Amino acid sequence: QETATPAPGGATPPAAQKKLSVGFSQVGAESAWRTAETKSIRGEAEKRGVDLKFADAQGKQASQIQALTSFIAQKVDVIVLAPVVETGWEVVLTQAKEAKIPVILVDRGIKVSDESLYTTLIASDFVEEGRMAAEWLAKQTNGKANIYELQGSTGAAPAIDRKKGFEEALQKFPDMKIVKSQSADFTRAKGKEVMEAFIKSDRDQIQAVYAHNDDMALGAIQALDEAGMNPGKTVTLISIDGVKGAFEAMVAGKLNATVECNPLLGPLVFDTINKVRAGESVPKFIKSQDQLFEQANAAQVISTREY
Amino acid sequence: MSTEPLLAAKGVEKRFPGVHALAGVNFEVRAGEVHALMGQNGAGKSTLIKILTGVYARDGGTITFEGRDFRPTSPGDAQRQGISTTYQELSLIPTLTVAENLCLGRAPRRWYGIDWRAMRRKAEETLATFDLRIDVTQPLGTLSAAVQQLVAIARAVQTEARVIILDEPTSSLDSHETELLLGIIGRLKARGLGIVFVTHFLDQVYRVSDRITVLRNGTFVGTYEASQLSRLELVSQMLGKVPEELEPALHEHPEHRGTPVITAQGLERRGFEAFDLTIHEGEVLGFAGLLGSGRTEAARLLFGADHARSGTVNGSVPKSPRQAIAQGMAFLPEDRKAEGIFPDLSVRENIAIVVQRKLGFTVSRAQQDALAQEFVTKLGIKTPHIEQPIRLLSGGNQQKVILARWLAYEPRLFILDEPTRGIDVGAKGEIERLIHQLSQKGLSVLFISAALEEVLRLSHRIAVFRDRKKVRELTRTTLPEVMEVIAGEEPPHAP
Amino acid sequence: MSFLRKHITVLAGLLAYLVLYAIAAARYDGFLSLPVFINFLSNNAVLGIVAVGMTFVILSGGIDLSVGAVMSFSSVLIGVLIMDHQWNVFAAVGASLVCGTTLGAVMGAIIHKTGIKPFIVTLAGMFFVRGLAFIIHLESIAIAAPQHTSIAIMRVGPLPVTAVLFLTFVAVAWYVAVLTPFGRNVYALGGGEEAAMLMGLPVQRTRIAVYAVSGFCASFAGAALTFYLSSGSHLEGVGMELDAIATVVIGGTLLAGGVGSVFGTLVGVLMLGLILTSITTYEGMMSSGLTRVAIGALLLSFVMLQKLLTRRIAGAGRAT
Amino acid sequence: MRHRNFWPLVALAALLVFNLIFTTGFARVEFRDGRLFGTLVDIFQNGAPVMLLAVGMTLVIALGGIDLSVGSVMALSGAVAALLMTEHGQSVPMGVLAALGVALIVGAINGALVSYASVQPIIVTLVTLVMGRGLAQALTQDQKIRFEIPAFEFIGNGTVLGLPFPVLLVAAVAVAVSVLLRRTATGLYIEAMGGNPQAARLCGLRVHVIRMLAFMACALCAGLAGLIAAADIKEADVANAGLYLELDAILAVVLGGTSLTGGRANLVGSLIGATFIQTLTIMLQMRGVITEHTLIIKAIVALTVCFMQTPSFERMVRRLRPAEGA
Ligand SMILES: Nc1ncnc2c1ncn2[C@@H]1O[C@H](COP(=O)(O)OP(=O)(O)OP(=O)(O)O)[C@@H](O)[C@H]1O
Ligand SMILES: Nc1ncnc2c1ncn2[C@@H]1O[C@H](COP(=O)(O)OP(=O)(O)OP(=O)(O)O)[C@@H](O)[C@H]1O
Ligand SMILES: [Mg+2]
Ligand SMILES: [Mg+2]
Repeated sequence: QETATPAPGGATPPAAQKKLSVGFSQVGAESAWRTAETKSIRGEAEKRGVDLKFADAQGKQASQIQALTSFIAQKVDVIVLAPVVETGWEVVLTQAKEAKIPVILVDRGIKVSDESLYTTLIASDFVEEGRMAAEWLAKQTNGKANIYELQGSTGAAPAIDRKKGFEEALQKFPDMKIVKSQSADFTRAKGKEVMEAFIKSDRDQIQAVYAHNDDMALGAIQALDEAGMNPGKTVTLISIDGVKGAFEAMVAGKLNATVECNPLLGPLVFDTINKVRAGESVPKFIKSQDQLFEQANAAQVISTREY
Repeated sequence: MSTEPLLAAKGVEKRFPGVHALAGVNFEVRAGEVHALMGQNGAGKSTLIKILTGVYARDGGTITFEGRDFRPTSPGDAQRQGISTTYQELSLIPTLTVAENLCLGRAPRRWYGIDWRAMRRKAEETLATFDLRIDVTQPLGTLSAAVQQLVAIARAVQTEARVIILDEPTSSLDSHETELLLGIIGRLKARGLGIVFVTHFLDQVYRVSDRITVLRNGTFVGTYEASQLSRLELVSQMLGKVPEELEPALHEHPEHRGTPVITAQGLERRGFEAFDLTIHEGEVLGFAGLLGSGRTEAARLLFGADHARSGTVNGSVPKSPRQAIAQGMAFLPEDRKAEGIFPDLSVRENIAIVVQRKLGFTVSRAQQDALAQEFVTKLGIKTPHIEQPIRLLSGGNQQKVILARWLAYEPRLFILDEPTRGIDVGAKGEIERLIHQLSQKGLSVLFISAALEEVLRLSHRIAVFRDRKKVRELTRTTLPEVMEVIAGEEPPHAP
Repeated sequence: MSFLRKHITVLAGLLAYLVLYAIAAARYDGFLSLPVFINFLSNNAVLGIVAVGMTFVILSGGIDLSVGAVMSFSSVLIGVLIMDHQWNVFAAVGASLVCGTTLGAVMGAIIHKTGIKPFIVTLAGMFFVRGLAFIIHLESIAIAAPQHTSIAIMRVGPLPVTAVLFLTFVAVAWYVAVLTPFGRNVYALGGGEEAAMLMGLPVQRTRIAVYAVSGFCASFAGAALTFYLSSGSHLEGVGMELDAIATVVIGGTLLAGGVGSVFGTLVGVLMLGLILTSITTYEGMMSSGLTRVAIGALLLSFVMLQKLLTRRIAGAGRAT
Repeated sequence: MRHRNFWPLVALAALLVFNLIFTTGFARVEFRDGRLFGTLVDIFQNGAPVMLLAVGMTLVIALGGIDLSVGSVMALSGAVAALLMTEHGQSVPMGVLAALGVALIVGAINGALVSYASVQPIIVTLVTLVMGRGLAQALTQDQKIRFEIPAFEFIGNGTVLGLPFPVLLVAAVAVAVSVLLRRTATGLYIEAMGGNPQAARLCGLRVHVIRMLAFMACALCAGLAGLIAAADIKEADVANAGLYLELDAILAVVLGGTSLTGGRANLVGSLIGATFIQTLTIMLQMRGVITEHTLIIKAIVALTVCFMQTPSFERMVRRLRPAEGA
């Protein structure tokens, strides 16, 4: 059996002499955002002397289900799950429920018929993020803009929800329209490539760019720069996530705003675990603090950015 | 024998890019007749057969089978209608067992599916008629070319067909198996089947055939009663000219010994007894033996193609063909398709591949072109141009290309495993002459052939193999003597 | 030829599997238990069913890259039919099987009729089917229908329904491969296409059937997926074609075709499952990168061990 | 006989003509800030990594092998270069050389396992596909590495005489490989081995060495592609660099007419294939086609182009021609 680093004397969980054991099933390490999340949860576990069993699913749901099954077999106290997709969790979560192991979802919700299968969800609201982005953009452009959208991976929940929220909010602004919308797979390279294609076909009409994550926006900025188009000035860019690179771009005046989607969930997760184990009731959806940053306040926050 | 044709083709046309393979060919076979189809390499024999059996679609002409118009859509279709064929290039599945190759498509069945035990029994029985007693559950690909050929023949003759077509069935068989096959052909003929027989061995043609059709360059020359066509006439019809006289026994001085070129000592591998061998400059050494006696195996050991358990060649352990080639050896394998040709490469590249080592790292097209052109002319290789992929050449011409590949390299010892396999009379004579010339110039040749007369005619010395063991070396010998040694019917001797 | 010699790669694979399983059992608590093993069967059932179909394709000398997409498509289709159109579960599964089989057959027909290489046809098929799946439903879809759930939680003895399906597929496929003329024709086709044609075997029919079988298996795997996950998922199929090919090939089937067996595929599937599970969940490595390195290293050591054992046993076999 | 690149070229030309007429902005090429600028340039610039992969892949496929690990090698080489230049303060040439060195090592491992251990290429390179990216992730601790090193960025973004540097790099590599294929013995040997490995051994070719060479050349191309990809976005993105590009590369090679069974290399065809794929991608992006449809269009177009190279298409054309005349 694997054991984590020995517990430092510090904060002990209220419930037991025995070390708290937590199983954490992570999706993988496909983005900086996710690595930051993993780091935050691992760091917090170490700090609090929790025995954290970590399973990297390499992006496969089957692996996550196996990980959960083995956590249940190993009788962990709590399961933390960052689900790779929203569906398909009924069976394994029922097992967890039967074994009386509370399940805490992080960063994305799931669709199950029985809400009691998980204890709580700690995450940002993707739809809300999209909405915030749209409203800010409308304000910034006085409700009138040709928008080019860089979508995340086709079929991925954040991509779908961020698009949905954004479009919903745009309803109120008849002069704001999405001219083109293409998937750029959440990556910088693709973001640049797709932006280049947009520039070549619609160069002078591009007034605003909305990217589902910062990486794609950074790629787009590069494309705009190379085309001599002045990102941040003639073209307004807004993206989501709030990674360090985005703040640097804002300080440089190239990115206009980013909606933070905070991956540093560690403290919140373990606080919640403690509450659950102490028998306190917790809300079904704990929204992590999402905040919109603009160029104006970017410089102050940039030093505090960890990822 | 009836005179009504069973299968008749009239004015058949076939064009390939750059080649008019068949131009108005007529051919027919009657019930109870053996009809030989003759012609030089590339004359169009195999192409005609492939058209008769639905492999290729014809570009013109008519074919009737039992009086009705006949347009087979695939070999399977032709088979179902009663025409059973062995093709020139072995058409069996090397990865499947012998038994399955015999029974594929008509395996014995029971309620639960294929009856493997019955299949095995059936296969053993079928092969027994060819005096072949082998483990039928081994993959076919592990067996020698000759055995594979027998299996293919057995497959063709065991079906309920009315016409049986055999395209060069005897090319790698030795006399015993050939005898058996000719016997079987006789029995089939007596049962009233029509048999089409392609071979380059004139003896066999005259032994069994009733009529002979000759093709030349894709054109129809004529159909003759075998009894009314002399050998000389036949050959001149095929070549389109009166052939030069074949030299008789080439070697008047069998004791001829130059300095040793290759000396092998104690070469051995699992199940193959250690043997010594010395080949001298300018000498032709023949290997004789029955099917499976180990001639090919011995040659491969010498060449480093198979791993020897112990023993040396010219003082060093043979490690790889590369090393052997560096020592001046060349090797023409018996299985052309599996080990000889590079199917997609052009004739030029197939010829240049070995000698390129000598020509240097950078390729000069002009040099390769000249080389290829030279050998195409010298060996009479029939190809539209030297850039033709070799797989599109006829079997015999492929063989000549491989010969050219090694001749270009100018080796000191040329190991020829069945070099005349599938080669027409004219070319066979040329190859024999070539071997003779080479040996005169000081090149040594190791010559393996299923045709004993050929071995005898060419060799200064003959090594006889039996049961994967070298049993004797003979000089100044005669056919009966060699046959006795091969059969193992003479008392043991001191080497 | 002895049984040993004939089935040497599969036996060596099995042996190597046992060795690695033993090592894992010694290393992790509770690894050596029936429930854990059954978990292996059910967790890898979807991949396994796909791989069974892939075995036929590879045996015939072809390749099918569309399986992952077809599997996803079929699971999403079942989800849509059940959830959005209130179909009966069996009708939905039936419809997806018809679609999958047809897609496979069409690809087979294109391969045979046009002579385009299977790699390309099925790669195009993969793109096509994936696009189709997104069109019928953009997101993965949760399936919550009582009838469907009751099947999903069904067990036969200790075995969950997916594991039963997998084992059934292996058994049936073994029967088809070894005891039916179709199965033997597949081997012949892989051993030499031209020869098979010249021998008069039904090459066209066999080839189209092989891809239809693969499509059938893939869509059936999609159905199994819906029972396993209670959802139709776009994600699970991504990259599955490579996993399926890998399991078939490490099971001893030659990529060139003609040689191999369905049991080898079973061993291959179990092996891949063992490697992934032990590394990603039991070992609990802290770095995603090292996890991958370990997976690769284990896979390689399995293949090498299998080679070594094959050589050993083959040597021993010849001596006796 | 038509030239073997005839139909791939026709397909590419048709696609280009379609775009020049119907896709707005496609035809525009300007000269700005000392560089050419326009979609036609983008096709080559963005397509450079896939073109490089296709060039290397052509060698391996002609040899009768396949290399699935190229995408991972890209990630690895980008990561190594970025790490050395940022965290270890090495110079740009050092970073580049080390990255290419690592790529060569992966290629050598591939070749050695295929050749000396006779494991099937697809398995070997699948293992290196998994391990290569894993190693890159482990080296970078799952982080993206950003950098601002103009000298290095030149590899992805620089221009020489107005032409993008990656394009020149591809051209140089392609010329080198085509000389290797057509003007040296090694090229002949590679094709021979793909056609009939047994015969190649009997002809005294150093089969192991040649296999190693081909796999190493392929990995080297992948390493270069990885450098371009990283330099282009000023970031080594281990998780995404080169992801699934092996399939694009193989597709390009096959679209170009090289048979997957080996035996013949068609380098120009592979380049045409890669250009075709990139043109199609950019066209779909410019026209704002949604992903679902993109997938389906790609499928149909790829099939059509391959169909154009088959004998059955040739027969169809021949049958149609008299009809046209009438
Ligand atoms: N598929 C093909 N494509 C192009 N040319 C071909 C093809 N098949 C045969 N040919 C050519 O047609 C001619 C006749 O070949 P065929 O194989 O029928 O000769 P053959 O009489 O059987 O000769 P051999 O005695 O050498 O077997 C040859 O010139 C050959 O190169
Ligand atoms: N690698 C091998 N391992 C075991 N037995 C072998 C091997 N290679 C050949 N044999 C067997 O050795 C015997 C000798 O085969 P070989 O091919 O050398 O015979 P041959 O004299 O050339 O006859 P032919 O070519 O006419 O069949 C055959 O029975 C063959 O099955
Ligand atoms: Mg012939
Ligand atoms: Mg022999």
